[in-house]
Amino acid sequence: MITKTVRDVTVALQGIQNGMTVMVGGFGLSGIPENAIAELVRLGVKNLTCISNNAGIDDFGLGLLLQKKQINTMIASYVGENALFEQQMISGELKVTLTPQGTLAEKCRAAQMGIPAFYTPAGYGTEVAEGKETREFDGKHYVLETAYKADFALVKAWKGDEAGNLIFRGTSRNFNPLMCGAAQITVAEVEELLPVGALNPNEIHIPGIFVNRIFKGIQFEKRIEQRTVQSK
Amino acid sequence: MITKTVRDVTVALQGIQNGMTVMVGGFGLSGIPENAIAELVRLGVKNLTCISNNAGIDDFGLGLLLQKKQINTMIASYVGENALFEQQMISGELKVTLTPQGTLAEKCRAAQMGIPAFYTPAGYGTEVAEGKETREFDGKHYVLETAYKADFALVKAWKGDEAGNLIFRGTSRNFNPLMCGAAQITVAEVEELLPVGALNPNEIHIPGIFVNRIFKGIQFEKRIEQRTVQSK
Amino acid sequence: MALDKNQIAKRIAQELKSGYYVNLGIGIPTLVSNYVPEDLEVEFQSENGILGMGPFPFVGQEDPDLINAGKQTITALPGASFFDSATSFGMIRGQHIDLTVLGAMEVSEKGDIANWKIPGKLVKGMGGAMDLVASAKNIIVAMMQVNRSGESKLVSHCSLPLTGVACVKRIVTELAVFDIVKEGFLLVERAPGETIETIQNATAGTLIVPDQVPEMRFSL
Amino acid sequence: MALDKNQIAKRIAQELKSGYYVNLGIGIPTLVSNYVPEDLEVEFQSENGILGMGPFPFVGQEDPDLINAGKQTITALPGASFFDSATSFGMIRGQHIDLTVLGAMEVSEKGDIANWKIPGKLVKGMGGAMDLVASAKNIIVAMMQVNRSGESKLVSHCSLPLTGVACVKRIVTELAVFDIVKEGFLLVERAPGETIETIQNATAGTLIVPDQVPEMRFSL
Repeated sequence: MITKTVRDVTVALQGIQNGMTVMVGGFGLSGIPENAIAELVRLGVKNLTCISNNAGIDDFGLGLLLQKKQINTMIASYVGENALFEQQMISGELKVTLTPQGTLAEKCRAAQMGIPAFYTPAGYGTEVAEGKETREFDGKHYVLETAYKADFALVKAWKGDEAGNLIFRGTSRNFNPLMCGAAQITVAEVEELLPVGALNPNEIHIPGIFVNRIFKGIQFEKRIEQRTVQSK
Repeated sequence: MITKTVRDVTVALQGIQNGMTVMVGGFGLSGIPENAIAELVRLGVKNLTCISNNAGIDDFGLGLLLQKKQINTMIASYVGENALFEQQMISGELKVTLTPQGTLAEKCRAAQMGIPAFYTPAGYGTEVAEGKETREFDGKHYVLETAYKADFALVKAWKGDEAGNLIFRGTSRNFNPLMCGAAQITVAEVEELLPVGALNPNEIHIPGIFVNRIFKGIQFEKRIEQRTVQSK
Repeated sequence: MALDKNQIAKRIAQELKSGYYVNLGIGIPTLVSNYVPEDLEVEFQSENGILGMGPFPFVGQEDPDLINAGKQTITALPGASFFDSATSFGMIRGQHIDLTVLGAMEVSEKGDIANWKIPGKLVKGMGGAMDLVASAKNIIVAMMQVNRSGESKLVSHCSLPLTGVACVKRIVTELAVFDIVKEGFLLVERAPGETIETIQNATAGTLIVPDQVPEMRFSL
Repeated sequence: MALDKNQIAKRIAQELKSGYYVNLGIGIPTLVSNYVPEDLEVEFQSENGILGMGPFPFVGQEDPDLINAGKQTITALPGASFFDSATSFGMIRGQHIDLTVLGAMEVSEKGDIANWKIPGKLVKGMGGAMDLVASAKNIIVAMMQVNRSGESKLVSHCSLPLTGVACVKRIVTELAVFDIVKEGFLLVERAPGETIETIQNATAGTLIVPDQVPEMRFSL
């Protein structure tokens, strides 16, 4: 078995540099790679292009990188919960490319699976389709979208094994599996890192071949963005 | 919860007619929908177009439909284990479209996921690409392939619940999950049919939304094509 | 009398049929889940990766790994499943979702919808809205018919950047139910007590008024 | 002396490096798994949906739900995973597989390969071969250099229908190891005792013979 374990987040992010394109898993604050984001802040790498569905909130998630002005370009589908983001976008410090969420997901999967381009109906007839090829299939209009390219993919899983196999939990799965193998180097942080053989091969969401480095995260705050409850 | 349970295979295949296009799961004889195939033989529907990776063997799997000359057109990647198939192809009774295996898988998934077309490198420069659009992305050549359309998808899973959620086992998974929802009507036969709530939502391979009818198969012979062993 | 948001949601709930998989947008659409008749088999999808979404959790049972597309803590019903975002939008793009309910800033008489961007104001992003409107078989817009400046949101042509083209099938507002037909907005039902004139005045696009326009009925 | 099939496999096993994910075709390639040095971390993928494929099962432990792409019963090693065929070919197409070893009927001096169809004979299909050759970073062909009619399978241009274009990197036959370079087949190693002349006679395409052509070495 090919082992992917690295000692800690510092080893896991070796090679990350200014100007790189980094995919970051998670939806809102759920399933974000908290340990890797903290390390990016510590390293102070700049001019990053981040591909992530959201941009965190002011003081958590990718918001921590925005505070330090480490992100140059943000590719996301929704960035609405972040005042810092707003300031930097208005001031022109931050470039933003908004992408429909399903297109964003499929562009990651396309990179992972070696599909260079595909057609999707999302955005046809809107400014998202401007400058892109459109085409009719069976009377319906579609837009040609290409796979993302990235240097690093930073994902978070629930359980993993030393072979890099991953299992996600609940809706914290979201974009994480799709980014595995979609970049040159995929780094997975997990809550539980298990020996090879501990996971049922039938229950693995992402085979280890899509993961280059895996480590056990030392801190998972798992902050809740909208705590909604019902009374008994 | 939306329930998908039907009493038996006869109800499950209601509406299947001569001349329809039917996707059939399985790789070799592993993971084939044995009960649905037996019912197709019993019904005697003719002129079927079958989309399946293989065509069974002479006396099992899709070979049973070939015996009765029920298949008009076969779309597959490999059909090498079947003398009947050979005869019918040579005599011109059976039309055959050979498709690279990965392309076949992705064309099913494209139908399932509402992607009308995608680019793949498989078959570029070969007769598979004849008459198809080809295109260069980043200096590499690709072929445009379109999604399959089918009337029925017949799949086999290990466990399922009444909401149509499916879990496959081992390498009998293969094409089965990709055909779910890729046809107008998806029929799943399972070894174990469980009440809603019995499956862990984190371990479900195919959500019930992709399945229209589910039933517990009454017979699973699960024949082995190449019994290879080592001595202790 | 104009409906309130809950009544709009209640009216939309009448569109549900047994066997429907439903995606509800943020705002009024979310309220629809409160009015599902008990005897209907309906499942709610949230595009961040759950089918079989249940109500909010009880206090103390919130799970950060279990949220909806509005980032709210939720629960999973028996029979639920979790999946990645590509599979989730595959359900949407592949037309496996039977009904999508979402809000809008403008709807045109051709069924175009604008609900993601106001030029000159902060752009938050389209999220999953463009995928939803481009793909859904059946899209109902739930919204107030007039914006805060008193302008009708039912227009001839959208002035705001589009989210999708010729996709809306039905609109439910505080005043009425409209279907998009070839000629424009077909008035299907009036809110209880609302006059055709009030509805006409609140509709900037072409309104088609049939001879008979029944009032909405609420069983609850 | 010409190698037998096991020796060809043994020579190819020398190409394995620690960390390699490997897909082995049917025939001689399958034998490669018998010669993996113990200290190497290597995983075998079978394209029907397993990573971490192990040896054949013991008698009585055959599982119809656990086969390889040759439809043979196999086992799964600790750390293995199962997945669907789209994911499997995603691994291949996405170049996550480090080495593909497969057989061929013909290889051209441009690296074209033909291995799926003989016109006029029964066509069994390409299976996964076209995906593999179109996608793999590193393709090694394992084959006998001369066919049963005594004709060389290393040709200028393939006469058979192609499986893939300009994709083969290296060829190991009973006589030699060749790399595909711009000018043609570069002779890299000779089988023990084989002369340049024998190899030249068995090569129909352009052969490039460097000054020094070492013999293969087998440590076992």
